[in-house]
Amino acid sequence: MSEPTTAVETRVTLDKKTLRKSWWNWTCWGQICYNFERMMGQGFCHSMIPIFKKLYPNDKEKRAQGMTRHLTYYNTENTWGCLIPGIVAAMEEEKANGADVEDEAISNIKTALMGPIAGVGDAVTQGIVKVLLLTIGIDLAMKGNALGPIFYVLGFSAYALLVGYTCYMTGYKLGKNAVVKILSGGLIQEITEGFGAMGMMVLGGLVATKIGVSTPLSFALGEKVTEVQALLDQIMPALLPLALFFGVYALLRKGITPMKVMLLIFIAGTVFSLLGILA
Amino acid sequence: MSEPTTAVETRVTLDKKTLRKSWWNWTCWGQICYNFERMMGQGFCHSMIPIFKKLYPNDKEKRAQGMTRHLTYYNTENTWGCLIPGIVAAMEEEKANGADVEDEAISNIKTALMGPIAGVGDAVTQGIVKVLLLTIGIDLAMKGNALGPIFYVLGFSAYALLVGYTCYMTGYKLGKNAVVKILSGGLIQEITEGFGAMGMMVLGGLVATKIGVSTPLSFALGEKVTEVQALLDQIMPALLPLALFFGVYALLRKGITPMKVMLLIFIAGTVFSLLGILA
Amino acid sequence: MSEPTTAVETRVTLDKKTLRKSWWNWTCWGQICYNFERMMGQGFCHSMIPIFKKLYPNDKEKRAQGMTRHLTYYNTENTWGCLIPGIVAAMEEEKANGADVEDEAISNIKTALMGPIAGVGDAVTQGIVKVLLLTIGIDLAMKGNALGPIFYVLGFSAYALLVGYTCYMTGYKLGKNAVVKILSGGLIQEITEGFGAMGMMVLGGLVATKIGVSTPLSFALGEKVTEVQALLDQIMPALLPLALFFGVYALLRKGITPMKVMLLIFIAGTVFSLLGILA
Amino acid sequence: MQVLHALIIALLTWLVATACPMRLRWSMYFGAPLVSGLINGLLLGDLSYGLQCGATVMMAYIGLVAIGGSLPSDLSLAGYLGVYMTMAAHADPSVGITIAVPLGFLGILCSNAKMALNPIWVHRADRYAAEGNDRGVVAMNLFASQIVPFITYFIPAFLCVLFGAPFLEMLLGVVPQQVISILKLIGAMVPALGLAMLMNMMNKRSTIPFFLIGFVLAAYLKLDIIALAILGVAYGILHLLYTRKRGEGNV
Amino acid sequence: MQVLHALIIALLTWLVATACPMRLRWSMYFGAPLVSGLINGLLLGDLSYGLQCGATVMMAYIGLVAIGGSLPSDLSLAGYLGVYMTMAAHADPSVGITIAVPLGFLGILCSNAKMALNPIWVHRADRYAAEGNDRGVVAMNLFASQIVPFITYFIPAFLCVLFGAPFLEMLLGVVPQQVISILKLIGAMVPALGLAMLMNMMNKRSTIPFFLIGFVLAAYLKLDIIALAILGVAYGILHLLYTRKRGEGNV
Amino acid sequence: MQVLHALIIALLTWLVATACPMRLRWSMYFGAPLVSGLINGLLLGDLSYGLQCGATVMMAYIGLVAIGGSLPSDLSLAGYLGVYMTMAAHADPSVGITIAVPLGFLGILCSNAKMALNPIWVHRADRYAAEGNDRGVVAMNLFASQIVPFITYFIPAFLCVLFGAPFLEMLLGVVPQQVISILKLIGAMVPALGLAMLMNMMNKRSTIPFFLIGFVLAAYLKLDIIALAILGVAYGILHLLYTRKRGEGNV
Ligand SMILES: OC[C@H]1O[C@H](O)[C@@H](O)[C@@H](O)[C@@H]1O
Ligand SMILES: OC[C@H]1O[C@H](O)[C@@H](O)[C@@H](O)[C@@H]1O
Ligand SMILES: OC[C@H]1O[C@H](O)[C@@H](O)[C@@H](O)[C@@H]1O
Repeated sequence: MSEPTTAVETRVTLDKKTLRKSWWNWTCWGQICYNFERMMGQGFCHSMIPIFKKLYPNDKEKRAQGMTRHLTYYNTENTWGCLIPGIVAAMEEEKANGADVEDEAISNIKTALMGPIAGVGDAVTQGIVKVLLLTIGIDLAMKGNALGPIFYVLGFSAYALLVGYTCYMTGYKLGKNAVVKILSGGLIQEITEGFGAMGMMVLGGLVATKIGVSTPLSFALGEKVTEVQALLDQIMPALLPLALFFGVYALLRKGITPMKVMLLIFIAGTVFSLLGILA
Repeated sequence: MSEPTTAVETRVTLDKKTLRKSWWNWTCWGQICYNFERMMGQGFCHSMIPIFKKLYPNDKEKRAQGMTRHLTYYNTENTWGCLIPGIVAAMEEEKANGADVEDEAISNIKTALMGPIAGVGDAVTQGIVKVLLLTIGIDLAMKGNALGPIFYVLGFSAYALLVGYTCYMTGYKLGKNAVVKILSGGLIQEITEGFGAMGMMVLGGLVATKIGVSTPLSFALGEKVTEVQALLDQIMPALLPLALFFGVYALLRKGITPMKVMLLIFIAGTVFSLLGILA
Repeated sequence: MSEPTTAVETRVTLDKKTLRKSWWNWTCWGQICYNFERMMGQGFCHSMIPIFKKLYPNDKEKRAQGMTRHLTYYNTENTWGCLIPGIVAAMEEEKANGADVEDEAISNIKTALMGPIAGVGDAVTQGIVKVLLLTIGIDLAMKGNALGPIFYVLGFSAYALLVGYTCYMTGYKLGKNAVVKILSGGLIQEITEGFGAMGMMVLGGLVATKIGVSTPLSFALGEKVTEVQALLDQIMPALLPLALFFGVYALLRKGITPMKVMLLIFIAGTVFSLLGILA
Repeated sequence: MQVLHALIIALLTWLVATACPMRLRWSMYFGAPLVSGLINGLLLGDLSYGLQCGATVMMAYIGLVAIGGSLPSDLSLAGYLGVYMTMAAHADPSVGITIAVPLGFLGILCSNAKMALNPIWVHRADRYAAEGNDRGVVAMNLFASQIVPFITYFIPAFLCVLFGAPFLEMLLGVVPQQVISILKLIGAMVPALGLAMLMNMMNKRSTIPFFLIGFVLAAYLKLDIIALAILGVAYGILHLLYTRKRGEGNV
Repeated sequence: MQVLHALIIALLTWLVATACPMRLRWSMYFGAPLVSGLINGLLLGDLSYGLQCGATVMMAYIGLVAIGGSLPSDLSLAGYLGVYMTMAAHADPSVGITIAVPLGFLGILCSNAKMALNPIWVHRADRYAAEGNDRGVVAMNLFASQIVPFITYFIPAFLCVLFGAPFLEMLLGVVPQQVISILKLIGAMVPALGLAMLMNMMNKRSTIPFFLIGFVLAAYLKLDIIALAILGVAYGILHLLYTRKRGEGNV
Repeated sequence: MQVLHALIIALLTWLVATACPMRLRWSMYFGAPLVSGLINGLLLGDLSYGLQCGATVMMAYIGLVAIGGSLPSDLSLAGYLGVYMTMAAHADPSVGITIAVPLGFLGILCSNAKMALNPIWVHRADRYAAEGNDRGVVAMNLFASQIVPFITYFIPAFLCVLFGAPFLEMLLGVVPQQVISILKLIGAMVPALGLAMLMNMMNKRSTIPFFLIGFVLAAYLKLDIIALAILGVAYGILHLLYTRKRGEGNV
């Protein structure tokens, strides 16, 4: 700012082509190496590679730092989640041009947004759009119309590409304009609060409906047989799913890795199934 | 304020009689020249005429300005809406006595309040009071009791007169006491926020229940007949009414006049009915 | 603070034993002299006696003042309500040690907290815990298992003792740490707002379900018989209970004593029952 | 005698539809079939039959709401003329609805004609106001405004009653069934305009969420208006509390 | 033997109604019929029959709540005496309710007598407190308070068990059916007092909206207490968050 | 010919499960049975039968959600292989579900094997990144990641198609019914992990109340996801409005 002349000389801007490449990488290969340790972290890094190539064409060291910076834990919904690499691209651009963007700020944005956006995105993409398109597709196919599956695949792809592309580019613009605001915390705060509330609401609904655990236990004393599940339902519907959810959540909070939790679920599932306690 | 002696000399106050006349004009003739361009605007102006006669007995010019000021677009529920001419009467009085009440402030109050009060008022008057009184009236009439209709007409009139009169006078007092507050925006803000929330809630409910549009479409491929309406209901109940509502709302937002929208509805209704798409 | 040496010399601290005694008195004898005038006031005073004996071993006058201070109107749920004597114990300790704790502050805390805590506590203790334990107890007893009643009594007692003890001690700690905060009003404000919202919500639900008043009236004109209760239900479910509730509430607000209201209920119940208006 | 009856019914139809004092108008309008049952019962000398007819037709309209000036059906014609025609035909009360309903839909045309043409007088009133001529303004409001409605409400109602069923049949005969279906659909669509105008008038963006909440509660959980109004009061107060400026302190 | 039995039941009725430690009292009170089934089963030597009777009567009272000291029905009399009388008559467990319920309603009188007369001892306690006489205060609380309940609970229960069904019938015979209906209605009305006292104590105007929300959710959507409590926690936290002073920062 | 068919199905199963571009993958994955019905219909020359089978199996999975990487059932195996096996057996479309569902549960194993072993490549990528070797990073992401899935998805699918029903029966025979039940339970439990991870990621304490509200609305009042999403938007906006800093002014 104080030395605009030199700054102008060296300023690197991300062109449309680079942004498109980055988006494309994300949208194609973001989840290909999905794993319990970093989830989509490697995919996110992959999507940033074109950005770093453009920003630091001659600085291998900087590229290395950048890639390492983005190989961390990351997970979100894929479509609406395109917003995040878009914002990050803008921040990396600012950073490369000398703005005071700390690594932490970038990582904070990612961490703050990935949860709420996953909540909202999963609800919309899997809960609404997918179900609607499938309903129509199945209806057509049932009647012997080959357009059913085709309509579904094309429709869903179109949705994913359009929303994803728009979100990436919107994210980039948002990042460019609001980088100061974002850094000062105001905007992330607001977005995460608003999206967070919505995401949490849907999450509560998903817990109540998508964890299909129940107990086949019943006990008979004399002639009358009592189903334990019926007793539980009287207390509260979806009590077991809620309990399981909070159990797993507590484990995660304690720092147990998802990988280990998955193992525990395998063990618990096996034991409870064999004992006839859960089904 | 700085010259109290002269001010006191010329101060004109609205007496009970004038206020009653103004209320009466409103409550009788507020909607008699109802029209798409200004809705109840002319009626509102009519209700202000006694006020101006009192405030500017010898100043035709001021009366002319006043009437013109209130011939603008205006629409609200009639009963609870009496609050607004009451408040406005107080503001006109202040203005006539030299207070710094700009035309804009008066028009702002009207615009800010008419919507929320219509929402709340319609819900209470048409949605609750009317339905309750009618229920009883019908019940009596069904049993051959001539008191049925009489009870209904008297009951509803009593409600309208009592609530209306009280609201007008309350409005006037509110305006007198709070004219400063109102001008500073605090009170309008609060009323529109609070009433607005309630009105909007009821409005959402009315959209879901009072727009009776559905589709008679169905398609059969092979032997199975699918009702399109059933499909839509699965997606969301009252989907067509909601869509129609937002369509019309979008038109209004674009500045299309209600008159033209009505015309469009006539055309669309004709076309969709003939094509068998809607019913 | 400015003269720590002397302060330390004379500082009296409440030891665990005293606190336990106070809690025990409350939890055993808090409601034994229950009455319309002061409700649990005498019980509360009883629970404070060990505290005063400890704080003012040689000052009868102070003990007398203390006891009088706590013979006032008091009523709350017994279990969660242990929080309040806990907090008050801490405040009395501060007061005895010279802190500037006015009588009013102490009485404010009691008044502010007793309502919300009763609301929440009644919902949890009577609405949830009791019902759950009874469901299981009845189930067992129905099958001839003597453990049913035993399980229920032990379970409920364990709940009451554990929650009550914890609440008392938590209250004491809260009071010790936060005595300044409490005095400044922040904490009470927050607790009463939060608990108040929850308590009120449950209260609304209890009004809708636990006041079992309905009308057996019906009228027949010609052949058709109309049940008045059915008409009322169409207007709003639980309309009579709501009306009765607000009636009683209005009486209390007007300062009519609970005793007199109870008398009124006896009279009204008798009259309405004999006239066949309510049942 | 028949002329007198025709005059009474036609007057009522017209006055209640547009001309008489708003407050009275409202009760007479929203309860038109009920009131008509009483009046026609008295005029035709069979009160109990009249009340039956009126109450029966009324039931079809108990939930009708006129919001933002949008009428899903014209109750004045449906009520005053419809109930009369039913009784003149000595039809069963339940038949009343089949006569009243198409009349109500035709009435949408009458009402909209008025709404569309009245701006003529408003513009005149503009001129009078600018001149400070308050009598002119009042005259436009009270009298000029009645020209169109007199033609669209009074005249057909008068002729129908005078010439009876044949005339009505002719009238309805001119209008094919298809038109009635169209008008019925329009009647179902028209409340969208009133509601949208209302929404447009409530121009605070911050209250839009409550629209969504109200919609879900009514559409999914079938809460009625009373329940929504209670919740509306509750949420409204909270909204006020949460959005009011801090400085003013808490309640 | 019968005297012993009468003593045990009468003691239980009295102690649980008012005298024994609050905590124990609560479980023994809210579960009175259940507990009574066990005890009478043991005393009468037919445990399984006792449990049946107790559990059956208990079911009628599972939803009873005593709020703000307002009893819709006295569970102590209904439970301890009611279940005993049922078993003494060798009646079917399902008959137990018809015996227990009127006793519960009569119990409202006993409970209210206590509530009305106890202020006598409170005023004495005031005097003792002013004198710094803590023993006096304690004596009022523990012992004086039991005089009325002893008369209204212990004595009738004792006599009923001792002289059996005839005595109970006489007792209930004195009380015509009409009185039971009246007491039943009073029992239904009384919770309004407790709830209103609670509302009166929650003197923050800002939380009234939640009352309305809770009412609608329970009355229209039939949500039970557990659901309301969960929603209450949720709304309570939000309310706290939205009304807390800005300065303290967000959570 | 059979080899070609086996190749196509095995490739699809593998690619859709893990390898092909995410966007395409998603539609092909969540709609696997439907798509499989079309493809196998074409390959086996009975399009209408294929569509029937695909649509029927699809219905069982219409509500499946994969959240936080947690699969309640593997749709790729269930869809591509399951529908093929059904058609190869000329079974009724409704039988398809009984074939597809156990395959879907077995698929949980394949998916979790990948998730568990892929960290190997991530650690290599760490090293390459530190060296600034972006080709290495890309290679790990695109190719190394496919080793495990190729073994767990491609090979069994290929063999099943090639050797047909006997092989599948052998395969499923090796796996006793009990294992299928276990996997079914695991499939029902696993979404808890995904949802908990999501909750863990949304680490704002201030939004937890909305979780409770959503839970009650879905569990007690049976609101579906669309309704919750609408309410979520409404509450989300209000939450934003109520918690935003005062200074910025109201909307
Ligand atoms: O909606 C407000 C208001 O609009 C118009 O004036 C009429 O339809 C009234 O019935 C209604 O109350
Ligand atoms: O309502 C608070 C409280 O009031 C009284 O003390 C009793 O009825 C208790 O059962 C109740 O918990
Ligand atoms: O929950 C966010 C996200 O998690 C994983 O990436 C997958 O399960 C996706 O389907 C999901 O959208």
